[in-house]
Amino acid sequence: MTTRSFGLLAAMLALAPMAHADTADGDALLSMSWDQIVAEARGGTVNWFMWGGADNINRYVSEDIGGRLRSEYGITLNRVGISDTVEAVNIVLGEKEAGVTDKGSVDMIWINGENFFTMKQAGLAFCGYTGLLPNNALVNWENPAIANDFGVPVDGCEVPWSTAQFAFAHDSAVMPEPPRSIPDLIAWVKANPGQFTYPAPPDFNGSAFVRHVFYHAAGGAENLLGPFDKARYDAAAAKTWAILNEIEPFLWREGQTYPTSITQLNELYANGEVGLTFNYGAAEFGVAVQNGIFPETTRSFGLTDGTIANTNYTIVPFNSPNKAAALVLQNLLLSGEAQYTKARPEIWGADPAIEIDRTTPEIQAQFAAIETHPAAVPAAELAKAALPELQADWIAAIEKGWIENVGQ
Amino acid sequence: MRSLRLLSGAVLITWLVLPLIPLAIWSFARGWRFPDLLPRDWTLAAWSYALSGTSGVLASLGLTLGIAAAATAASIVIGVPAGRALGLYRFRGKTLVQLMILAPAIVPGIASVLGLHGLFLALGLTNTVTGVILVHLIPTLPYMILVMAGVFANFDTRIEDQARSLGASPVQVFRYVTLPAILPGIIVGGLFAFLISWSQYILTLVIGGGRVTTLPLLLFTFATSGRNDVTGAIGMIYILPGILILALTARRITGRSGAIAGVGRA
Amino acid sequence: MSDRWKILLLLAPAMLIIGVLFFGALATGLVRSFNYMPVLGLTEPSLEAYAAVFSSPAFGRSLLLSLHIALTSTLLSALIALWAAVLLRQSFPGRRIATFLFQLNLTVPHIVGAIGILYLFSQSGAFARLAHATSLIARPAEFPALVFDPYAIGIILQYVWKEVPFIGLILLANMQAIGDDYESAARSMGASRWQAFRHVLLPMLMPGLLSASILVFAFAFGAYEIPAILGASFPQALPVLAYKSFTDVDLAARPEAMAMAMVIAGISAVMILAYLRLTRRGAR
Amino acid sequence: MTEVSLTKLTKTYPGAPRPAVDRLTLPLTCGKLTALLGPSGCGKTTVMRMIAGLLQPSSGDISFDGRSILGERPEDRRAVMVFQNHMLFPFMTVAENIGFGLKMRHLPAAEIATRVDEMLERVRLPGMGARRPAALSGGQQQRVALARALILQPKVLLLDEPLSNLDAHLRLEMRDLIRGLQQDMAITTLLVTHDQEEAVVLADHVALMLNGQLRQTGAAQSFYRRPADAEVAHFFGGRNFIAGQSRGGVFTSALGALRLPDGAPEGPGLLTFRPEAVEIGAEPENSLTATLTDCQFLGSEIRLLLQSGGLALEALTRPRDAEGLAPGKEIAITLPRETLWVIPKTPG
Repeated sequence: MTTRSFGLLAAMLALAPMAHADTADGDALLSMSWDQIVAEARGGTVNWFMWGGADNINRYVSEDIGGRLRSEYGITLNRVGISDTVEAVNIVLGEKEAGVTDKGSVDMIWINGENFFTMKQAGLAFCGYTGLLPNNALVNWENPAIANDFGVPVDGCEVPWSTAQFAFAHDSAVMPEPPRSIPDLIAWVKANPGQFTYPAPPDFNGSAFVRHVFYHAAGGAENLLGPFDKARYDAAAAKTWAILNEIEPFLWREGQTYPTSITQLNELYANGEVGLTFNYGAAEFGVAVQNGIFPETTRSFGLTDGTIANTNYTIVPFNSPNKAAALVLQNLLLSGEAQYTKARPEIWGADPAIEIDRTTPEIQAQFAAIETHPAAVPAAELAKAALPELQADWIAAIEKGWIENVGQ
Repeated sequence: MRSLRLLSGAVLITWLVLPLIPLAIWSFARGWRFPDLLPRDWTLAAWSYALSGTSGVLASLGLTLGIAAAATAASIVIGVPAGRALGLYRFRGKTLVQLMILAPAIVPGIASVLGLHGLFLALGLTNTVTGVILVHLIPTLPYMILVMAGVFANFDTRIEDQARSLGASPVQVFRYVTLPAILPGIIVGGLFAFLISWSQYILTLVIGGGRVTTLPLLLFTFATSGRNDVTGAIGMIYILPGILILALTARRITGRSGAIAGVGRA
Repeated sequence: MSDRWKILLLLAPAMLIIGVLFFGALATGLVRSFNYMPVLGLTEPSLEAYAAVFSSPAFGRSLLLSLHIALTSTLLSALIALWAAVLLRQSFPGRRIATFLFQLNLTVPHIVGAIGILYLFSQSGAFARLAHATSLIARPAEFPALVFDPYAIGIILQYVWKEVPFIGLILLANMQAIGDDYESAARSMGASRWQAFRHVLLPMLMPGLLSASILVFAFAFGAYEIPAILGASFPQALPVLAYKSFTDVDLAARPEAMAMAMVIAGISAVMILAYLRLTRRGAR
Repeated sequence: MTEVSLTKLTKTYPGAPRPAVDRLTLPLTCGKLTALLGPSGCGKTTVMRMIAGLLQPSSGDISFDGRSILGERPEDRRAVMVFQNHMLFPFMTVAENIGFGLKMRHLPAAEIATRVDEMLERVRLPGMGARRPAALSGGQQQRVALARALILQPKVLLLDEPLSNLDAHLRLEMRDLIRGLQQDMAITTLLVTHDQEEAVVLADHVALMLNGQLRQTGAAQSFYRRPADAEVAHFFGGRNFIAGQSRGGVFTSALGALRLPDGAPEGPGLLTFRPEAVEIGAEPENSLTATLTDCQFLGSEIRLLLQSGGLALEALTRPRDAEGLAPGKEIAITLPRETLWVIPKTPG
């Protein structure tokens, strides 16, 4: 028995991935043509770290994208499912700290916001290559919502993948007329004790909800754009905490505890414990109805005073040993076909990050034919009132402030 | 008196299986909302996803089994000699050695793994299967050594001398005399080591860095993303090997060897 | 080969793994908890991280919560395990099933148990649905908050579920080793069934029970994934707080994470000493 | 003092083909020591456990002074058992062990202490109260176990092989101690043993049990002189069994006609006599010739294997009487009339 297990041990040790620093040299890549890059990438592997909790997204990435990557470029896609993007950022950070500059274990991360800010600040991203991707032409870098990730200039350090806008959902059979603005929502919460709650920041969606209240307290997002400003923050924050503490007794479980994740909030909504849920991206509601998780009568909406929109991206760490393959993957993700497939509600329902009118007529026709799920408010509808994201240091301050003033 | 015992037994049995029932039901449910006692729609979708290549569950099952088997094998190879030293000999500093060996069994993973991350990073062992196997040895070794020390404390070395005097080589002595005598202990200690590695979460998460996706990591991802159906299916797949191994070794655990009592006594 | 060399050789591999990996890790953590991380430009050792940790109210609450979780789970598990072991020693229909389930439970990973407890006890879980079906409640909110609750009831339920069989099996094995003659002797000398248990069997089981309890306490005190799944948003169990600080994108939080890890290690060290004391006394 | 009687006591363990104790009827006389003798596995300990209340009989009755005690719990019976491996509680001191039963009865601590000291004197362990059992020798441990039982002034004392774990010299000492204490305190006692010598020396009455059944009771000597059957005779060291016919005080067999003592059973049966009863040399009555086939020196005795009338016989004799004997020699032997007994052939 021992000898056999020993053999197994040896086999396991042999299985340990050996990193090849073949295309780790980013500067070398920058001087190559696209064809050369594709040739370099052939036969490689991309370790793509991304949140792995949605089977439809996993399926799209592994089967659809992974399949095309293999058949068209001979590249193996290794989707690494994680429960929080920060885990991937931390790996890169730890590697930099330990001096691992060309044998990194992360080749690509699905990212935005604070995590992008961290990577850019700490010099963890491979930058300046986006112009090399042929499909970069489909991206409208003139659009500030694309060129800035949560207010932080992208500067060629990441490639847009999808756009998303915050939306609320309600069960039309239970509540035909939901509150459609922050003041209405506050009044509704007070009139309906126990029917509302939001995930405790730093949960991504919970934090976004708090920002909507923050915008409202500040009298509009216009006052908050640009770099962090202590005075403006303090003024808006004081009002925000007052509002949130005022509604706290009327929240689910009287505000003594908050859901720790959007998942918990969704669960509460699904079981009728609360009347509203929300999400970055209305498509999720359609998927939840399809999976039987949400009631069929679920409908979604934006706020009249606007909801926050953002773009999410893919980023290549500075120490990725498979940069060429990662670039090929990014280019593939940007293609009209991939963006269309991703936008189909039965696949994922994620809104494209490219300009549809720059794609081929066939793709344009396909996009035009997409019918959104009845539970998901159409992106165009939401886009009528879109709010910008704040810069990362604002968000960090708001999250910290919430924990200190509301959460504890 | 007897009916009370019967009732207590029934309560105990129910309580022991109870948490696994909703997990099993969820794996066949398509949506299952309050206040339905049972799902309205039954489906195999979660299972077909869990068993598909995309989900990576089967690959992860293989990986988790491999890591647990390797950590168990290494624990045996390293733990048996150490158990022999502790069980058979008295020596200076023995108490200190025992203390050092006991420590990783009691100090939680979270306390050591954060420091370990820096260490493994420097050694290039983070995000590798090798690193994960190595880090699993920290909690598995103490159990293996404690069980083996107990076994060797009751082992009469004269039986080895007898075998040598009958013409057996040291290797033969080990193979034909020592090993059969200590095998029950190895099985119990190995079972402990396997189960500890098998259910390890935080050590794998930090050292594996998400790249070494064992079943508990996969399960955690789905459990925290609200896919109760997929979670249920993965959960069921996750507990199967343990049950199989138990079926093979159950008698050893509570049988006469009483090695499990050694964990309590150590 | 002299015995000294033999002992050294036998122990070397294990001591190498435990010494280098485990104690090396603790030492690394300790150094970093003193804000000494040259890569990040931190070259002046200081107690800042500890000061920050101990002055933070969140840490205090987390420490108390984790101690509460560990202590309550251990006490309940030990008591129920004792009851269950005594029950399983007697014969009744279903005893074999119960014993099998006891062992089966040992193989179920904690994380699976945590999810099971979540599906059972959440306000829209199986019990809440039963309560609804029997008209005890009309809405999930009327069901008592047993998971994600500030008292960590769900977490404790999970530990009790998992640790009762663990302690119970150790007790059963100990009982088998002790046999029934001591109790018989006590009974024949006029001790009632309860007295024989209380004055004879229990003292003999005590060393095993206590050392098993310490293992349980240490685990419940330091586990991450169970409070991560079943815990409330505030306060968080100490390991969750430590891991959150460790993965905070703000690298300055890392020394604090290390300091919390050291606090956990320190409390565990006390546990180890207690364990040794108890097992020593038992051996005599 | 309590008169204990066992009536048709039967115990069948679940799944066992036959009862471990089969319809045992036995009185234990007031204040006397009765030995229940038998090989290991014959059911003796089961009997003891049933009296102590640690086992429920399948049928039959146990009564103390004429009153059935089957409904009583073990702790109320005051039938105290001293276990073979003494079962001292290892985590208690000697004094705590001895005082255990009194503590269970909630006696005041001071009174317990006095009585424990007194008991320690009686078992000749004065001043040892503070020690742990593990610090005592085997004989001392056994005495503590005895003291632990006697302090309760039991209605019946149950001794389970009390001497079996002791060295030969300790055995004699303990035997005297037990006998002395038992007679002193006049406690009705049941001693279970497989050692016939122990039973014979200690007991007022001996009851022999084989395969769960009571075979013979009475004074110790009767087992040697008048065994009830061949198994009993064999258990007590009988080696010579000769088939034949008893009629009118004469036993006719291959050995010829031998005169029997008065009262010997009539009819077909087995003639039995103990090896040490055989005398070397001719006498007027019951003499015959035999060929010596082997001669074994056993120290204080000589074992002679003989052949007579085609039958193998065994004799034990003092070395002095065996002088000049050598294998192959033909000698005269005598089987004294009083040493012979006939075991009637049981029908079927």
